[in-house]
Amino acid sequence: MVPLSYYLVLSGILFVCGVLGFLIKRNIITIFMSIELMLNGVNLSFVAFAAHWHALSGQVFVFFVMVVAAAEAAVGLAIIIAVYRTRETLNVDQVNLLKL
Amino acid sequence: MLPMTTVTAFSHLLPGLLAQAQTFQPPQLADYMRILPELVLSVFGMLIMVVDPLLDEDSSHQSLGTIALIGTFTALAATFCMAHYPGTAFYNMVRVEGFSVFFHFLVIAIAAVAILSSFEYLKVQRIRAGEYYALILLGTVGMCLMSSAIELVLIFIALEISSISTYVLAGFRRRDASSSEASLKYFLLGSFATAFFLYGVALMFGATGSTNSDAISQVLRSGNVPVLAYVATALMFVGLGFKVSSAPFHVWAPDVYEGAPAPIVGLMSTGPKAAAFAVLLRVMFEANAPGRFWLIWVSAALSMTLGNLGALVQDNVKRLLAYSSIAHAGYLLVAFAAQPELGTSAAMFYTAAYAAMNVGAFAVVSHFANAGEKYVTLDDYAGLGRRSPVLAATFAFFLMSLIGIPITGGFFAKFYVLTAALKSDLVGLAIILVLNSAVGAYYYLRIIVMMYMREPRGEVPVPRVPTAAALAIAVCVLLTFYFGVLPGRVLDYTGQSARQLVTDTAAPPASSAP
Amino acid sequence: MGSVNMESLSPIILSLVTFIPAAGGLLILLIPRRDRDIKLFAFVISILAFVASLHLPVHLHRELGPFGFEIDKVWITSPNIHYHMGIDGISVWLVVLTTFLTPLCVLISWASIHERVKEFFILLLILETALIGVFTSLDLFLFYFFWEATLIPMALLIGMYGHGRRVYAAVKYFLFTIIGSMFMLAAILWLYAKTGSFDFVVIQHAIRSGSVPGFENASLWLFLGFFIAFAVKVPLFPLHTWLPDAHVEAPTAGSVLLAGVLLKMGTYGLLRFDVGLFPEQAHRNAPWIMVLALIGIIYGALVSLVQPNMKKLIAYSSVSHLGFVVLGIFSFTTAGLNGAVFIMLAHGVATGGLFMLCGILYGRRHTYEISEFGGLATPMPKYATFFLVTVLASVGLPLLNGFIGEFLVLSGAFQARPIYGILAATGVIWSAGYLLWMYQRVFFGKVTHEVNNALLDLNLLEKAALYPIAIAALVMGVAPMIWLSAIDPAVQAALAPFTQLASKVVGQ
Amino acid sequence: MLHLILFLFFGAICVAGAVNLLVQSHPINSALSLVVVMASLAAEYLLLGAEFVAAVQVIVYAGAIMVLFLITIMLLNAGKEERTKGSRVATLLGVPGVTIGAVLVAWTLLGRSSTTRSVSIGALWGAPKDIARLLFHDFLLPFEITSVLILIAIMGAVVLASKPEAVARGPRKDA
Amino acid sequence: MTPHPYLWLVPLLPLAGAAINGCFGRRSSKYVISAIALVFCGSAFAMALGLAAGFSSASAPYYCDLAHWIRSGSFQVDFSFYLDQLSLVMLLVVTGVGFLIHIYSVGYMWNDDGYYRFMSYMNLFMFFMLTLVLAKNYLIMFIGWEGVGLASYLLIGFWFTKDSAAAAGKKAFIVNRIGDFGFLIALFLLIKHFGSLDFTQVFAAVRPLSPETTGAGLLTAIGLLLMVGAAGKSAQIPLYVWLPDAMEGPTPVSALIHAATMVTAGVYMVARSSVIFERAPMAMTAVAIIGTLTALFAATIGIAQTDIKKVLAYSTVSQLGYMFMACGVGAFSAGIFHLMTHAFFKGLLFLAAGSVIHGVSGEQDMRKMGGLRAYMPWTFATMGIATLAIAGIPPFAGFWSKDEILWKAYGASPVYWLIGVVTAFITSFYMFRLMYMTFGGEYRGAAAQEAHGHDAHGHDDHGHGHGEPHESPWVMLGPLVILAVLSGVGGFVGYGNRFEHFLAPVFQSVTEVAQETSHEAGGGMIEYLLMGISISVAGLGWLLAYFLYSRRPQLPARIAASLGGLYQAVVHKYYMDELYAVLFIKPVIDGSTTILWHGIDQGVIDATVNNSATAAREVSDTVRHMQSGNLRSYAGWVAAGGAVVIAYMVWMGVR
Repeated sequence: MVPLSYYLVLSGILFVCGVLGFLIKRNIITIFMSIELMLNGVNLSFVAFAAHWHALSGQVFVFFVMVVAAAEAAVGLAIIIAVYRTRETLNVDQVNLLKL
Repeated sequence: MLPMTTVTAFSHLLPGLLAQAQTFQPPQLADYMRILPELVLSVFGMLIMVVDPLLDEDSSHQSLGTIALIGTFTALAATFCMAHYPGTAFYNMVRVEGFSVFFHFLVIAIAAVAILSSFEYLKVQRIRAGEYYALILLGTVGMCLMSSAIELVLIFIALEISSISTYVLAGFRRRDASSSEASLKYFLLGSFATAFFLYGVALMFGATGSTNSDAISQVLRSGNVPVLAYVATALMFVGLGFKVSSAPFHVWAPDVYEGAPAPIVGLMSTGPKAAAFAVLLRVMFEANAPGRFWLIWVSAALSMTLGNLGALVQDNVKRLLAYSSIAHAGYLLVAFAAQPELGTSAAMFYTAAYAAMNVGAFAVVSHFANAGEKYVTLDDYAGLGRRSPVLAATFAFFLMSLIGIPITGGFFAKFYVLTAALKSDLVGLAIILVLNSAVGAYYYLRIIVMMYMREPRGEVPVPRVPTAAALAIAVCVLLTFYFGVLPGRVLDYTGQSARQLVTDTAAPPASSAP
Repeated sequence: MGSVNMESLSPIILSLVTFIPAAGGLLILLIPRRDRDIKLFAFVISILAFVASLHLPVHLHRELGPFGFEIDKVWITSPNIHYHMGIDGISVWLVVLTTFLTPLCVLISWASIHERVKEFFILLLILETALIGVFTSLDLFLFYFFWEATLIPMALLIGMYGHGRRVYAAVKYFLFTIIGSMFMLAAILWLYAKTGSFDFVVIQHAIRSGSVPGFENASLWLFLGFFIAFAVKVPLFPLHTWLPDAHVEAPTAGSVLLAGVLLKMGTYGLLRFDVGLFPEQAHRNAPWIMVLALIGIIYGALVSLVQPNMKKLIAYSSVSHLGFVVLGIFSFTTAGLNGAVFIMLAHGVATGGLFMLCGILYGRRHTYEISEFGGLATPMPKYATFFLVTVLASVGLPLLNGFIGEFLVLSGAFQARPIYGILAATGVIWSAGYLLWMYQRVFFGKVTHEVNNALLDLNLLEKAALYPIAIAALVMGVAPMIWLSAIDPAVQAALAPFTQLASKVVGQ
Repeated sequence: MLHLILFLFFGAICVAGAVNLLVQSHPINSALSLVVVMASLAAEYLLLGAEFVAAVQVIVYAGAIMVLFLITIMLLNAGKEERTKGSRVATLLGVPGVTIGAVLVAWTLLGRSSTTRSVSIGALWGAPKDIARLLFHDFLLPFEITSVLILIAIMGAVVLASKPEAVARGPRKDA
Repeated sequence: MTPHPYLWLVPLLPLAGAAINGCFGRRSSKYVISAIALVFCGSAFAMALGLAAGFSSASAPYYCDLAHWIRSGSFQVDFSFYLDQLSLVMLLVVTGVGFLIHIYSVGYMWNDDGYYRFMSYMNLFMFFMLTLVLAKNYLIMFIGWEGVGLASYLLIGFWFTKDSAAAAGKKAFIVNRIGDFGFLIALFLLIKHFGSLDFTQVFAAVRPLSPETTGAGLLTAIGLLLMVGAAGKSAQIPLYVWLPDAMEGPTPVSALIHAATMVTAGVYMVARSSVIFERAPMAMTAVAIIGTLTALFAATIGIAQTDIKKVLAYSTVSQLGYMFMACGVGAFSAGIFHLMTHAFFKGLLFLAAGSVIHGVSGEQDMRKMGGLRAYMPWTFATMGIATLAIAGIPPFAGFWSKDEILWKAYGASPVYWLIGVVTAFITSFYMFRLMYMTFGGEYRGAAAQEAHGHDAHGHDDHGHGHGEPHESPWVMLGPLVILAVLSGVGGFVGYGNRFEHFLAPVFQSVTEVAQETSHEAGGGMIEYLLMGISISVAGLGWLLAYFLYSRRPQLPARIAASLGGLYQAVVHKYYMDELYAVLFIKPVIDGSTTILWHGIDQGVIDATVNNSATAAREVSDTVRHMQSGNLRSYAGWVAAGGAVVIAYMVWMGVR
């Protein structure tokens, strides 16, 4: 028997890893992956809470999150391509035309 | 694309599924009436995409824009229809009430004006019109849903719809590196924030076992609020705070506003923001989120201060207005710290007034920006009062409204917020607001000073104002003026809906579809 | 027949007077850009407003009720905002002063405004409406509305038609005032939040009957909130530094209205709202406010003494003069208040006149530096005469308008606090010093700069603008009863709470 | 016990994958680590009894989305990450902030919440049928609205990824 | 109290003249201008004579209420006029002497470009002076008070292209204002304590009060303050400095305003307020001391002056000191008596001096005159009479009044008398010095004339030729003669205390006091002894002057050289102007510039404003740098903000 909170902590760890990835990674694609990681962490929470409340809606949410993630991925990667076209770099530290 | 969407949209009519779902009551006409504006907008959005390939590049701007405009007007009409069907729909997913009708109306009107002000802009900037208008319309669907959704998941999806469409729209000036950079920043940070929001939703679900705002509010009102709910509120606040660009989650706004196409900035600084505020109102007031007071207090104070201070030294008008919008988000948040009923009413009015003046201001900016948005610095506005008196006068009018000078909507907006704050004994916040508006006056004044008190620079062209843009600006002027002189009716309406919103949730949740 | 017409006019006359100029301003929008037509039209409109405004003092019932010509209509329901206007013996003259000065401003701007003429006169007329509105509003919200509405046209007049550092001056003016008025707004809103009304009379009654919750604790802050807004406008030391800059840079008409009327908004506000709503706080805070006023009187005079720039000199003299007004108001004596109101009017006429005269000179030489002139009485004797009359009025020579107010204020202040009265009375010496010295340097002696020999004396238009000033200065000095008979009852009414206050103190 | 071991096993893989994502400097490696995370998460879902979710996780996430990522990486020919020092805020403010936040949340989740309930292995209850019932009835509207979302995403991707006629190159900060 | 319906006409007639000439004079002929000025001024004089003829002490005082002027609450001031014995005397003096000087001016100013202006100003002055004299309350008096100041300002600065004239006008106005300041405060005290400024009401309220013999009370304060006002107008220490400078104005102005009428207003005011002063012994003493000192002080300066008008100016100051002394010792009627005679002889002196100046083409320096007796005998004769009068040689007018004062002063304190006598000696000396330097010896001006040129004295030579000195026209000599007659016989008015008795109703109780003191002093014997002494000192002064300036004209220079610094000090008027400049004017100007304007206004207030603006911009710049443009930084902000929010919320939840 595993306490539900373990799952939650795991999801939290994933989420935090995602956040950290966003903060420390320089490659835009990797950063984007970090976001996916965060979403995955959230998904785990949903599923765990679904189990906790025994409410299936929690699982349904996960599908929606996946759809959103997919949509985001499509748009996001397109944006990354667009940026790469204009800037020819994937290093986020060099994408700083707009500032101050 | 069209067939697929149609299939999904009407999937419940498929016989196989019907057989399985026969124990369930299918959605009825009233349910559809309650999402009529969304339906209309989606249909017109798809219509544009269908028509787009049939038209050649040159003539498409005008006709597609007209279709989009008709779409928004139809949606406005639909909103009127919708208003006659108060209540929840689709199994407690959305609720039509004064509050949501108000925001529907507002968001659609914003979209309409944004479309109007885009007519010429698209041509000048050589932007493809089909996707542009379609994205605006479909994005509006998301914004509309945000205001009426009472289910966190639906809110999340609606939020994503509006966000993704604006991410894309922000990058539409594709010849310009700054535009795609804006798009990227907006997208990455937006997704980042969305993840926070989503995590908050998950925790709220965990804390209350439901994602319906009514249900949540009931649980939270029953006392003994779990700590998890607090954390959930915090996370949701981070996500929503990002969307409304309140400090310290405002960092994206200046960059994105600077890079994005001007009409889109007008749209996204008001439309999604208004919708996000609607969500925030729902989450904070209707769902009765715990421990929100100081959170909002500090965030409001920070937003006002950082926004105004940041704007002081800006030389790019778009960027300046971006900072200003941060500050205005702060003013708006002051209302959130007030008593629910007063605060909601004041916040609703504020969003409307702010939308009118800010969209108008950006309409002027986008008209004046010229190809490649070359002329957006303060110096380019020198002597505008002499070269283009009418345009300058309207811009000055919007700026005065943003300052909060009487007879403009901005004044009453600020005024109601202050009243609400003072009635709730938020003297400290009121004073911060007052001081900030004084500081804020300075940088708006800089633009006015530039326009009227400096000699014009020769090389900056002043294009003739096309009809569509003129119309857009005129509408904004009239509305700003209307809000500034006769705010009574609007305010009655917002007051009523606010009361409804607050008392409704205090009572047991309304029963689902009639 | 005529009287019947007059009676039927009474309910709308205030709105009429207030909005004639603005309506005229909007009509100017429609006039094609022919400068002469625009100027003529603006002049006709402003004269019309003046004539209409004369109805007010003539028909004001001096005994009946606190306010005359009241009009009270609901404007916005849900914050309870009324279109509530009315005047008493104090405000009626300020309205007339405004309408009196505006046509003169039009005349004086006739020759000096060449560019953006249309905008200029539109702004001027809108400014007039806003100014009148300030004095006629009885709804705090309406008052605030007009108060703020004066801000923009004035700032634009300075910024668009001013001289060298006009932008700095306009921005400084704008920021000083708006920062001040924000505090007032907060105070107004607090009152609204607690009483549910913006109506001056209602709030005043609520406060006096003690039915405002939390008023005891808040009254000081409310008083200060109003006070800051008004003190900036007056301007009271040390918030006065916007004034010299604004004046020096402003176009003549702007200066005239700025000194003539805009500053009075501050003192009027102090009298009507700060003192009217918070008599107890006013009484409690009077000592330091009077000290500030005193500093203003002496300080303004001393700084004025050493100004090398005519307009700046007059601007600082305004600081000094307005100090008298504040001193009079916070003396809470009949004489003090009467005098304060009278100085407001007299200063409007005299200083307005001085600014017009400066503007005329500027139009010929494009400088205000005193050292650029000298011996002007030789080439322009008429001009010198008008200048002298105005200077003497400003100095406070008996039988000219400056004296009456100064005398009353000083005697009032002396009755209240002798030492203040004595110190303030030194202002009498200083004002003679700086103005006469300036007059000597500008007009007397031999012509020191060759160009000045060729200066033209006054033309017909300028004389038309200056005669009313001179005549008004004389009439006000000789027959102040015309004004005082209306002011006095209003002042007595305003002082009523203070006599109660005094008796309460004695009772304790 | 088995449950715990399995949980810990997959959890460890999951965390290891996440950490590896952070550590790896080549995006391909990161992407592959993400696949590992997702796959192990699918296993965790199964442990929680959500069979359909687990399946979809593998198909959609690990299958579809990650492929998209990989394609992009290939397309753009992304190289190794340069360790540029563009932001002090992120490291000095962000990382400690996140750490504190994480600790607080974890502490809340572990200690204070009412989520002490546990799940048992093998109790699969998220059957496709039940989920479908929910999805096409209670969540009908979100489901339908998702189509709009997808439409937007498709459109956006098409617009943004298509090649504009002329691209104005922004100045590059450094090579 | 008898109402008199036409009293107001007296002051208003000259005002009408002033207005007519002021408005239309520019385009009128000089004859019309003269006619208007003289008719309106003369009719005022005629009315005054009529009033005097109809005056009966029984029905006096007369009054005339014209209109309300100011009303504020219960406090009220009306335009109302008042005629009693005192004002009748003043009225006659002012209109009479004024009218004569008007006539004289016609001749003197005829060739000036601003003739109409001059006549208008003169009429204006008459209006204000008559208002001052006929006022029924202090505030109307104050109108006249300030008004004569204005007229004086305008007339001193009449030749405004001359910088010194313009400066002198301003100086006169401002110094007078300092005095007015005291006057005003006195009025405020009156208002505060008596609620009125009306003479009758105030005096009625004051009369029952007992004299404040111990310490300073209300009446003392009022008295002292009134004295400050009077000192300003009547050029007493320390406010006398403006009067000598005022000689920059045309000579008729000096005669009318700065000798005969305006400067005596202070004395009139003190006399008018006798009811108050009488109950404020300390104030009386102060008046006496100031008057005595001024008399002596100014006289000593007069010794060394070489400008003919300056000598007369200091002499005026000195004589005013006498009048003050008289008032100070309670001899108000003596003061008024001297005021009257002084108006005659000092007016005459100035007019004669004007005639001299006129005759020698604008020269005012006595060292360049001499021997004029031959050229202008009428002038010499009349001026001689005036000199005898001022020196106190019997039976000329000055003797009577001066002797009266000295006698009364002796009654109060022998010290006053002693100083008075010394002053009389000095007066006699410098006046005869003036006579000898001007009319005696040889004409010294011819040589200087060529070198000196035309323009040094601007307008004052009004276009006459450069030739020999010559006698003035009859339009100027006429007034001289009339005044000479008055100076000769005017003193007999006071013979046998008739003058005193006439004024007695005004100074009722005071005369009693005075009589008491005269009894204490010991009666007739001493009176004649004192009279003898004063006559003899006057004679001594004459002799000394004769010796020094007629017999041994080289001697004064040697004496002056031997006195060295002292002489220089006297020549430079004891450096009083310089002292005032260093003590007051410079500190005020410099202080205002450096401390107030540059220091506080720009250095503190504006700097605070500007600095806070700069500071705001700097803060703004800092805030701007939050916006580094780096995505990861932004995420850092969001994450950190999020962490804070979470931390707070957890704390809220746990709490």
